[in-house]
Amino acid sequence: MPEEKLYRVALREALGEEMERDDTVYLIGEDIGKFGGAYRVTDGLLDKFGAERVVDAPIAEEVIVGTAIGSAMLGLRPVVEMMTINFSLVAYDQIVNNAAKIRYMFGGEANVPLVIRMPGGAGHQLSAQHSHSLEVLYGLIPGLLVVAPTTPEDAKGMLKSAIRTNNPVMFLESMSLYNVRGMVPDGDYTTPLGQAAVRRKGADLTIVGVSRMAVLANEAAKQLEEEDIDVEVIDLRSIRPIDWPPIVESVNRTTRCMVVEEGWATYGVTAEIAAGVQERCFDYLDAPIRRLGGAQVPMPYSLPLEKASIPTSEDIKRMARKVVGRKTDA
Amino acid sequence: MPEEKLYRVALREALGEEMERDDTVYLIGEDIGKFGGAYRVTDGLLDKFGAERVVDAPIAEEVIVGTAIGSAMLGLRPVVEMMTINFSLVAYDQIVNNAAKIRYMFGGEANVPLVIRMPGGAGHQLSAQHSHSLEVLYGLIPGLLVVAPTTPEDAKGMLKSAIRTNNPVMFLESMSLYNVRGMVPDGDYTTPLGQAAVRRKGADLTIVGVSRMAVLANEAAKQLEEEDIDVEVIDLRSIRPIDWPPIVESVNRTTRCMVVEEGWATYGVTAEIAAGVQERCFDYLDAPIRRLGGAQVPMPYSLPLEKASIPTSEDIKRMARKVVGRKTDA
Amino acid sequence: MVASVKPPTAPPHPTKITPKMLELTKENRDFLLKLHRQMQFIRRFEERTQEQYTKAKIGGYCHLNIGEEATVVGGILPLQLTDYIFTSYREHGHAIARGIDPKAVMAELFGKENGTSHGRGGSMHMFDSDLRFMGGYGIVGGHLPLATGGGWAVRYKKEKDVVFCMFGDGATNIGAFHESLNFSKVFKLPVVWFCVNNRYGMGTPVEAASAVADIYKKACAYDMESIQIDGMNVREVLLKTSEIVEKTRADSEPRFIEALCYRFKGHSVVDPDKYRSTEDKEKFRKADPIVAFEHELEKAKLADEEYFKKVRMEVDAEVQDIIKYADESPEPKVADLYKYVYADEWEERPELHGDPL
Amino acid sequence: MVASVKPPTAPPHPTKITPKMLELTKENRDFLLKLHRQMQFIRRFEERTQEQYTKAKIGGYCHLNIGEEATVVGGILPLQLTDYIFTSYREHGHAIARGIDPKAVMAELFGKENGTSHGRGGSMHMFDSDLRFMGGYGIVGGHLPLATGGGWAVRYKKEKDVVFCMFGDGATNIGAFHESLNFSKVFKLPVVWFCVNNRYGMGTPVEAASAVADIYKKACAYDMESIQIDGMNVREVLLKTSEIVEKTRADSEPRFIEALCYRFKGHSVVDPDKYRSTEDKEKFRKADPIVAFEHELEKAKLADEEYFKKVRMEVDAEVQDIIKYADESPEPKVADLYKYVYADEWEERPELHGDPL
Ligand SMILES: Cc1ncc(C[n+]2csc(CCOP(=O)(O)OP(=O)(O)O)c2C)c(N)n1
Ligand SMILES: Cc1ncc(C[n+]2csc(CCOP(=O)(O)OP(=O)(O)O)c2C)c(N)n1
Ligand SMILES: [Mg+2]
Ligand SMILES: [Mg+2]
Repeated sequence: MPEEKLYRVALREALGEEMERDDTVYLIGEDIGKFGGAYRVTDGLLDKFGAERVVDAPIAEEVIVGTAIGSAMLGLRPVVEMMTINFSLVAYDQIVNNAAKIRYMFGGEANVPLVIRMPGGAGHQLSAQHSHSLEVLYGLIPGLLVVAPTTPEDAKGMLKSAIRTNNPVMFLESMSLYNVRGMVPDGDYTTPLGQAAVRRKGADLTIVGVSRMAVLANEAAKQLEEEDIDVEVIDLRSIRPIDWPPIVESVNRTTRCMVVEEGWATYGVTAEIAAGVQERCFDYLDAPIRRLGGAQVPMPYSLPLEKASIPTSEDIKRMARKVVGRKTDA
Repeated sequence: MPEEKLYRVALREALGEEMERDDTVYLIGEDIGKFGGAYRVTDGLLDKFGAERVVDAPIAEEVIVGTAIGSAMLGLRPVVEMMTINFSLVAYDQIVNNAAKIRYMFGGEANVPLVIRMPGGAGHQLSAQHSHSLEVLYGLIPGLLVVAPTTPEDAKGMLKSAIRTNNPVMFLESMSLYNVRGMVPDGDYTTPLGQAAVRRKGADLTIVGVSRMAVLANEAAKQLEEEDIDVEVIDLRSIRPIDWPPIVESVNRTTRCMVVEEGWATYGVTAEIAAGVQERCFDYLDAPIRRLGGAQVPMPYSLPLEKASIPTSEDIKRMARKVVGRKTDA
Repeated sequence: MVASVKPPTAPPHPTKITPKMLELTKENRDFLLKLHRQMQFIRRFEERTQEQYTKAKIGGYCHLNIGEEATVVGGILPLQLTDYIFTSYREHGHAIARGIDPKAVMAELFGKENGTSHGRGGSMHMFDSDLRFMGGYGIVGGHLPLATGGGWAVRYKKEKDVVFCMFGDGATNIGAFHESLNFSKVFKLPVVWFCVNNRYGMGTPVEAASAVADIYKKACAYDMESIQIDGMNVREVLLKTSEIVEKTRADSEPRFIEALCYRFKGHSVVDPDKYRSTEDKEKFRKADPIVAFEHELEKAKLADEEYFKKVRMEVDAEVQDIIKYADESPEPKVADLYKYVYADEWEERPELHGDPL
Repeated sequence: MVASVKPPTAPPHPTKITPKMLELTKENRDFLLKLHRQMQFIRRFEERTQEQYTKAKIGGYCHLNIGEEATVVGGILPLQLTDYIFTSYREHGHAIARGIDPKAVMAELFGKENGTSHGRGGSMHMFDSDLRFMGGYGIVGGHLPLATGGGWAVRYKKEKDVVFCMFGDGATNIGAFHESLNFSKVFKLPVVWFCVNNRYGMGTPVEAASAVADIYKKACAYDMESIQIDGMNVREVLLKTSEIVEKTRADSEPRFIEALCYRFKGHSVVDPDKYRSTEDKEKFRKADPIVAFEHELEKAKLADEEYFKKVRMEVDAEVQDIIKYADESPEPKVADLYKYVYADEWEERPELHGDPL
């Protein structure tokens, strides 16, 4: 029977079930075993699967990722946990120059079936070196698949798909979603990668949300209903590739679009969405596509400053009103 | 008297003159001294300034960049040469998490006057790990200034400005421009950072070019003249910040815009330009803004494949015709 | 740095620590008791920091120095005020030992405008350029290259300062460690690498992460002088560190120190700390660096339990005041959100803020 | 891999190299002459590669093995065909010694569809999964973590293969080296780290870049068995490497080998090589590993100048054919530009191509 579960539990189930199904699947990361994982996603898996398959690695992101890639080339299916996406920058060369390119530069003679899971996002006063989103760093790279699930159901189903594909997948979680609850189907199921999800139908405006901002956009949409603004919300879910058809269909119908991400909008994910939508929906658009992102600062520690740096559902509503031409507030 | 000089020589002059002017300026990188630099930009400077100021470092990009940052915090003005932008991924954490953030996360109590010079781009059959452009990786990051000069004059003048500012500057050169000649003013001059350059006035279409693609766009524009298409060419020059006023002024006049980069267009620099132009010029636009970028593949070695991966002036012309509605070719 | 007054708890920075100064004699009483007081102050500061975290006055990740006070005070005190310090996120005590006003440290923890980093950095990013406290950093190992650069600048300017770089045992497994040690040796940089081996990196014991469990041995790959010291003994840390620092000042050769200690609390204040055995914890608790030093002082009749009690009360009162000060301090203004991202004229360029149109 | 035939020049892969097999005796003549022929073949292959580069038949960066043949043949031959090799961009000889058809190697250099990597990789990125030749890589040090992963997979699958990882002296200064060696030791991975110390990383001599000039000493930081060998002596390389490889196969402990040699040509074919003294070059030229081996063979009366001449002519003819083959081979089709970026159903997804609308 489908059950309400935490996002982090849904992830844990996906990992456990895939490890049971396929003994080439193993987990590697810092403090994912004895410590239980910095965000407790892997809690309990060490006891169940042993230290060979739940590997507590030294603090050495390059060799963690490299080990995963190398072992994937030899037929294993590693799932890496980076403690946060911020630390993945230490391993960025391995991800971009090796994981993403190996298949191509060896003319298709090698595969890299690899998943790198990592939480991103702000809101916990972790300041400049621990709080960023950075999805676009991976979205840019040919050879990678990049997803950002926002519901427990997707978290589980997409993680399973990620583990099963023969491509390297960047699996972007959000720190702020780990404690979110949602229905999770029973038994073994997968959710396809590469697909956006229409979370809410609407006629006046299409909001495309990236990662947690899709959740906020949904909240904002509910509230905007009271103001007679009927918003369609699309959860991007897949950052590479972008699933254009539902977005285009929606914008052509609503004639207005805005895009929201938690990270920096300039050169962010929202830039590509806005650029792509205007290319595809030009003749239908009644207003410029607007983008909302986090403040373009290294994340400050101070609570009021941090709050001011992250888009809120109020910010979304404010911009939405503007895009549909309501002047309800300044 | 102004003189014709190679782009690489203009860079060399800027380095030499700044080192003479200010003895806190020093150079550090791999094989920039005895070897003369992988692309011979620093050739001769070791003899002139000695090994203290032209530092041949071990192959260890993280500590090269970190050394530069740390010494900048203590008052020096390091100019780093990364042999190519591809290797800068090994030092990406240092650049993003330290160079760009230190000032902010310490509340303005530290400065990082640092320049990192690095060539990018393809066209030399260097294949997947040595050929990419990747400007957007730095354009995204608050705290950095990012420039990409395309003429010898700009190369010299902007490098001087980069060395003199108290901010970290990513100075993106193009391998394919090192041998380009152009007039270079006499004596000490600087070219401001943060400014685009209108390379050619035109009435029918605005092409914004990134790095070497601005040069190609100019060539294409000359040829399009014969087809009675009057193109305005803007050399972006500054990737962060983007100099919007000349772009907006131009597009509002021409009502059509396309953007070209050598790197991957999806999530590329051109995405931000296109997104930003439609936001700013929506009511003036007569056609969707089109983007042209390199093929979304890890760069192949094979000559015909590599050629097919890099935008040419033919490609630019083809797209330009489309944007202005000429059907001269399929 | 905006700290208003120099800290009352900062011990004098003697020109040079000598073995004589550390003998348990009457003459040295003042100095020794100052050491003790400093450790006790840091201990209390950290205990109250934990408490304030629980009260949600402090947020983010918050890593305490409790149990490591001998490495903190013993490591930093031998430095001259002209020397430079680069350290990690576990640095409240380091900042205080360096002489940064503890009020500014607490204000930073509270995210206030008059904190060491104007509330932008928080627990992990204390800074003071006057005191050459070049920052706490959050990427493990990521500050070692910066310390290398500090050493580079000192050598470049032909000065006689030493750069002191503090990091944990876990940090010695990351690439930046290797690059930094090698670089510092190749170019003869005056850097003292000071590894606080508290035997764990989060939940991972040192021997599970490092091929050699005696961290000081890693310096062999760089042909670098290296010692292992008892990081629970403040006098030993002080003396050995001073020797190494002065050698490095004299010949501009990098050196390595491993100080063995134990963190008494979890990795950060939210860590339930289930991965260490009770026996282990007990064992090290018994070697508490403050208690051990108190025993020494007592045995040498330089102080007694009553005195120690008085000190505890005094520092408690001081920390109370500090918390009050931090609590009453002003928050940064939201209007200043973009301040400090860029230097000079770039600070005010609106196109660098990227506000939505 | 598309190589049509197994190379005529590939020597047999004996089950295990013994000291006896390498004695300069009649019995061993066949084997010894095959070693010689292999080195000579690689030398000629590389000389002609350089020439083809000059003729613009080959592009990109092109790094030759000339002068390093004893490390190439001596390093790779002791491996079983089930062992795995990860190496750097200077790997044409490595590929050939492993038994990849030299035609496929040259075709790759020519960027042809029937090259080892279907023309996508070029000089720096040869690959052959059948022969477990896991690639040449272009980021210095970047393949060491991959080799670690190879070792991980072997251990995970409880197999008895060895992973052999080749890299230069310059690569030992980068962080990935440190992380990989440490990781391999902590987890007891069956990896043999084989450093080809040709005394330069581009224009930088080893002692200007590494705190210890004897690279094998760096293994001390990982408590790893490590030896230095004469990389100009093919018999020594073969024997010592075999010993180390078999030890590692037996106990799954990583080990380290430093092979001292010299590259006779510039860093890549376009390097004018002005940074090395003529004396140095002369000195090492005199120790040419092929000439040295010929002297040994001659002294032992196992071959004479006439034989060597014949070999030179034969391999020259072979390489001629190979060039012809490569030259006549088909280019990849531009229509296949996006092939190989993604596996399985993703290969054909047009939204992953990002063509302009
Ligand atoms: C590159 C990187 N990886 C992981 C982390 C998460 N992390 C923070 S502290 C820590 C443990 C560090 O251990 P150690 O160096 O021994 O210092 P200690 O905390 O014991 O003082 C880890 C894994 C990080 N901050 N940076
Ligand atoms: C991370 C990185 N930095 C720089 C380079 C440029 N580069 C290519 S080869 C090389 C020298 C490597 O020297 P070594 O490891 O001794 O190998 P050798 O070329 O001598 O075989 C350098 C600096 C690179 N490819 N990757
Ligand atoms: Mg520790
Ligand atoms: Mg070398």
